[in-house]
Amino acid sequence: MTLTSAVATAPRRQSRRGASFRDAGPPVALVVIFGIFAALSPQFRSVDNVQNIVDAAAVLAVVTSGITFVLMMGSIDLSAAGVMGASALTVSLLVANNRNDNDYGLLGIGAAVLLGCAFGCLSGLALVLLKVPSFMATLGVSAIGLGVATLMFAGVQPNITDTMLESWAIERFLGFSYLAWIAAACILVGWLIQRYTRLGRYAFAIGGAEEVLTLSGVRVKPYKVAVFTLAGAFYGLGGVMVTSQLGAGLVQAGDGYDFSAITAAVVGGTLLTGGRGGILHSAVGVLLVMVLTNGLVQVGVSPYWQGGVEGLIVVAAVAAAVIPQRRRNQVVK
Amino acid sequence: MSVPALEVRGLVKHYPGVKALDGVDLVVRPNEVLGLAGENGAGKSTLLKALVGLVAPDAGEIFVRGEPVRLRSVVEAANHGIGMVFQEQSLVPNLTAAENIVLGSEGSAVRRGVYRWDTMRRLAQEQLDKIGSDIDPLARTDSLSFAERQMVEIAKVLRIEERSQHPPVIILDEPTSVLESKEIETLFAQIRRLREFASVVFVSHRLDEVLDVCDRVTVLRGGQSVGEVATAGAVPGELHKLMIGSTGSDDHYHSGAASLVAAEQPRLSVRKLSGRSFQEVDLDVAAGEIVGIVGVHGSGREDVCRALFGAEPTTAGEIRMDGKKIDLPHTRAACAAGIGYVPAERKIEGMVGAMSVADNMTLTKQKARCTGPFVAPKKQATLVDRWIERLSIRTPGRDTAIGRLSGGNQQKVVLARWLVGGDIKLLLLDHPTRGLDIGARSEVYRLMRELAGSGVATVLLADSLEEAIGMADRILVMSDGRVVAEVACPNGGKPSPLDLVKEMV
Amino acid sequence: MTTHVAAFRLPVRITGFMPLIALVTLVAALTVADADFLTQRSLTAALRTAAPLIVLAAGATLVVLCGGIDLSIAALASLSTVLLALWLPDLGALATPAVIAVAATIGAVQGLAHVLLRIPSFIVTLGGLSILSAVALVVSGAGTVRVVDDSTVKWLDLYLGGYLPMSAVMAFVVVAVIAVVLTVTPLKSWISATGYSESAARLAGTPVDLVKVGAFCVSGACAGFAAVMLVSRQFSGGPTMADNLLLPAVAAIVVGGTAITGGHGSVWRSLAGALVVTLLRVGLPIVGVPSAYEQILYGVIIVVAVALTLDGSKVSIIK
Amino acid sequence: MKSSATIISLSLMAAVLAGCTEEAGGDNAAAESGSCESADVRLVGQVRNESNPYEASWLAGGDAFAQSVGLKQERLTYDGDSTKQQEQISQILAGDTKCLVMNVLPNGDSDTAPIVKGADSAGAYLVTQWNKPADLKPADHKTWLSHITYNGVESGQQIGDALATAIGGSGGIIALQGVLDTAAAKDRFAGLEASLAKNTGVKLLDQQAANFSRAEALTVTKTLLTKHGDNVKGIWAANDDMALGALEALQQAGKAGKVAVVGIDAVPDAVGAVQKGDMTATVSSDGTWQGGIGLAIGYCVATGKLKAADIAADNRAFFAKQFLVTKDNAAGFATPKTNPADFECANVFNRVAGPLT
Repeated sequence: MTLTSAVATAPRRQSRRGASFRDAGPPVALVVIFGIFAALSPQFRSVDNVQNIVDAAAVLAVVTSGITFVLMMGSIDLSAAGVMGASALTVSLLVANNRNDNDYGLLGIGAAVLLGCAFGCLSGLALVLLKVPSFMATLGVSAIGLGVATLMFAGVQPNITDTMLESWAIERFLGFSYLAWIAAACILVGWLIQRYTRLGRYAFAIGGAEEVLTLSGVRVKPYKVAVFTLAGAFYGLGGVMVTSQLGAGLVQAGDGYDFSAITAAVVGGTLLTGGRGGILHSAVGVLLVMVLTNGLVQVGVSPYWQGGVEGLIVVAAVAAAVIPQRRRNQVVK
Repeated sequence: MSVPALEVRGLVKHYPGVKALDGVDLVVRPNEVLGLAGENGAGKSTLLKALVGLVAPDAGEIFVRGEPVRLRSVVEAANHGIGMVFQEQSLVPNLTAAENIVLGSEGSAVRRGVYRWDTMRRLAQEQLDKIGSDIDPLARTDSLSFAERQMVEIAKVLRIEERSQHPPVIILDEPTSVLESKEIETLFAQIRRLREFASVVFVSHRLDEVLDVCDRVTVLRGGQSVGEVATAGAVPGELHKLMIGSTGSDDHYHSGAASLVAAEQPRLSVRKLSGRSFQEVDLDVAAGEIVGIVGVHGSGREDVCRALFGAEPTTAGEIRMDGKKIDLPHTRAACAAGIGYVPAERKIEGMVGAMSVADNMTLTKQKARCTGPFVAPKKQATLVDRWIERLSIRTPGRDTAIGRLSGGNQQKVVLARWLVGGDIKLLLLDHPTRGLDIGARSEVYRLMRELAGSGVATVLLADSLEEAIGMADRILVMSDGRVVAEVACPNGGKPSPLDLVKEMV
Repeated sequence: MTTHVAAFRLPVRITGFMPLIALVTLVAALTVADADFLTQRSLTAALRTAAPLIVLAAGATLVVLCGGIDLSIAALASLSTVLLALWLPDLGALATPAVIAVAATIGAVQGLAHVLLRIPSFIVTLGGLSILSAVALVVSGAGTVRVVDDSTVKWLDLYLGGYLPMSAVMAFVVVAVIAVVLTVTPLKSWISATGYSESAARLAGTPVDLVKVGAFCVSGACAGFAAVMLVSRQFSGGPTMADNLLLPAVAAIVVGGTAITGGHGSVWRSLAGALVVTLLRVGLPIVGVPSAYEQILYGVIIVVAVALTLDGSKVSIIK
Repeated sequence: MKSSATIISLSLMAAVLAGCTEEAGGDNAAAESGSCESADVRLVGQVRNESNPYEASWLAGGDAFAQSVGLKQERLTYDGDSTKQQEQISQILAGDTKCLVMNVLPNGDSDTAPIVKGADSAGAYLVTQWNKPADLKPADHKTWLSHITYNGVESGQQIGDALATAIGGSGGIIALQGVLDTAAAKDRFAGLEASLAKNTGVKLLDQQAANFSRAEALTVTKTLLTKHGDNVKGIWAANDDMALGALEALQQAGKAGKVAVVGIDAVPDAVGAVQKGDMTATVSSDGTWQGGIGLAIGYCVATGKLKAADIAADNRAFFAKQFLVTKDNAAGFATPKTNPADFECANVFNRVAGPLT
């Protein structure tokens, strides 16, 4: 399909290299929306609030980084909620906590991230071996993750007492919390992977024209599994970060992150059909979504209406971004 | 004689109900260009797939430089020095040209999974240099023109030279079917250059091209090699005879058929039509007339064609059918006005591969198979069977998925789609014979003549200048979005291709 | 029935039976786990339970067949329960058709936004989901709207012949009507063509945009009807009442074997899929699987079920 | 095509012929009060999920009671999904209902009516807690023995007052609301409004929904803290999870200890926080007791130790006692435990604080 639209509808493209006009939409939307809120509310444009937005964006940014790779392949991933729940419980039970005597520190964090990898790998294997569409495979894995998390929860909330993990959410460096810096590092790593590794480029290429890769003798399946595994690692880290924020391991740590991460990625310009967009696009999308959420509270929109207004603006933002590219015989799924 | 670069002995491949290969023999010598000719269904594509490891033969042997080999994948074939440029372009559109060139054999450009863009660029440049192309290796592939992409494909295939450490065998499957004549010339120059260090297997439906560029031609028929012709001094008719087993019709374009050109009001009349890639196009087509539009890539002729079908927006100008002004905001309006369109990208835009012949044929003119708002299965069956017979479409049945038919039969179904309603006034044919073999082409030509004879006006974007000249009554030449010349093309007074080329540049 | 419709065009294949086989296997497995499960009362209850899900999934199947997805169905159904509960006192019997009409209109509006603005259906309906939820919250005053006089919707909660839940019968009728209308009119080939290859469909003069808007419209109407079923069962409407049916509905479609990429599939498959999903949601806890393991089992079984039902030969690349 | 049309017309015909009934067929004779052997009683406890401390303690309480009478509690969880709850209930009721006792936490007000109706017609003993519409009364039903809830207005007001005291009677506060369409969220907020009317010095700066969720409360609180800055002297949260989220937000904003926080539910972490002085107050509703008491009432009636007809009208729907937990008495609430005496048939209504108003 992607090959179709690329070849059939865009035989001659103006720009040959680098960023194109198409990519400008989301950043412009970000600036415009930020400008509107800044004009409406003095609190919104305060330094504190900007810090707050960035801090609040940290977890979503990490999760979205992971999901972006999957979306670039043209697949979808709804496993974030389950994987994050499982990883949150794992890390809170492995670092110093009130449930047991474990105090593994960084090792515990590593274990939680690895668990995320394992779940991601499971999704990938279900996709390539059982040929289950990623939509369902990841939905299933999410349920499994929640089940595993509930097992570990066992009725008593594990609260963390690990000073390092707690400090992530509290300590600041150059005005931003450690979590925000971790998110920035994740985006950078994600960008490096996307730009400079075979895994990242192949993920991109799989979204562009999977059958061509096969014809060129590339074994696609391992890369698909690897991409899901990589995404799982990001979700695992996301779960750890939520635990750090909340000071406790919650089964619901990842609630809602699956859909908001997809929204953020799409708003940023990553296509659900794959082959377009990337980490930096997603980062812009995350900021856009967070600015929106925060701004609506700051200007005092009624809590009843916030969700609706947010949905409307997201649709409008995407609509505005696609208008310059509208064509008669365009395929939109 | 030296050891053949590639040799095939007694290759057999069965598919359910079909014997695609029935003991094919083939010899490719070092530094020669071998032509492979045969009608659709002769087994060409199966043979080629077997040579690059995409199809496992049931029996027979393949030798590379005298050694028997088993090719189980594209990678294994490449390691033995066999590479293929596929009929449908096999490039990843959203990667750079360089990545496409090294795809699957990145070598030193990727170390431990990490890209080294400089090395990659250098490796790609080396390949592009081999064919003397000046494409920027870091350009995104979807920003390149079609011909440029073809060059990238060839550069990509040439990578196997480094991989196998031997002179490669390059298979070109229908490389010219979508190229304009100038681009074809460039390609032929590249093929001759390739011969210096490689062997080439060249497959094309255009026999003149085969004779032009090849040293030797092997002809396949019914899954067997039925003859070998040295090209020096050979004529297309001879090859054609071998291919179909008898002398082909001399009058390929059926030009004897009467074309009736009514003088009065033109059926289609276009004035000062402008759009994204064309300006102020004037065009008249009378009932029964076939008007060819020629022009290089970027001349805007495809977009004019799509605009006439409502699939491309226009900014100014008017379109009249039988004198009545019509608006074409979408393709529905065009269909309702009696306009039909056969797109160039048949597999993507022309048909729905997973749906049946019957469904594809009746997709547009639903009324033809319905009673009131309901589909009448009997009516549909009669209708579809009638057209299958009338166009001699070879299909196991009307319920077979169209994707399983050969290209020529697919195209006939696509054409039939516009005919079943019986209300077609104007046909827009965008490369209607692309990828078809001689036999199928000839049938499509006959059909076009027949339709013209019954009063249908036709706009033809031909596959080649020869085709345009052979089929059209009049030819418009487009360049940079404008009509720059009009050449009369009556029977008995046909212009030569050279006359047209002069106008195109 | 599945094979009957399929036989209209395709050779009968084992894959056509797969959703049914999965269903039977699941019932058998649940019976083995708890012999009490296979009783008439228990199966009747399961059918009644499945009815709204069947209707929701059947409507959304059309959108999926066109190659899109409708994530707003559950939120739209929630809103519809609120509207129905609010309108019943004034409109009486007319409230039901009114709600279905409004839901169909909302569906159509989303379809229009999708085709006119060229926004992916995923995004349009995700936005629709939040907007509709907000509207439902405001309209209901963020609370449950009780239905005091449910006489006009009560018929849906009755039992035919004492055994067959009326809601399940109606769900079956909805599926049958959709399936029959599609099969006997050109709609089926239009929808398939749109789903398999939108550009080819468009260049064949298929009214692609109309078909898509129509699919969203039917999807909305089905959401409205599912809402009527929920109200008749719950005696009230609530702004979040049906929200949790979204993922089960999508799961039902996919478990039924309809390709999420469009083109291949049918509403009959979704009917079987909805029954499988319902049995999983209800059956596992009833036969005594603990909560945590229930989720794990649900995840595993649903993945396996999809692996079994999806006809790989119809879809070349699985994303 | 033809055959499907046939099937449809046949089924419609069958409908006309057979006529409709309100209930599914099969035997569902309502159990006579008190006819069950202790060993035949089937105990079912249903809550939203096992993954939060409050509801986990509820199920634990149910288990404790079941064990005390030599039975096992069937645990059901529905993930906060109303439809799933109904599905489970109707499936349970489709089984053997003769000596069935259910202690149910309806997901929302709207979910109670169908549960009651189902239990009524199947003759299963039912106790519901927290959510029910005001005009639906257990006294009008035979086997719906009791509805237990807590006075949300009262608890909302209690912690509102505690908060006012903690900030010295004047200053700005922010409120974190629960899921907007639940009675608990509304009542508690009404309680806060009552408290505000009394404590005129306290000003409500802002109120946002955080859906009873710790994570959402964290984000919302951070945003509100930047919006109102140092004007925020106190945070009123409609439950403890949100209060704990607010505590984290304060810590991350470097304001830990400077802003008073109150919540409701007395989950262990919150009680701990009250003990440490991080939180000002919470209200105990004793989930463990709730999990046991519903089953106990049903068990007593099912085994004939208590007659449904004998239950006082005021005990058919009542507010249970709740306790304001402050630093002074927090130690007593630190570890939830059941007192078997509470569940003896003579004592099951000991914690009635008053009839439902």
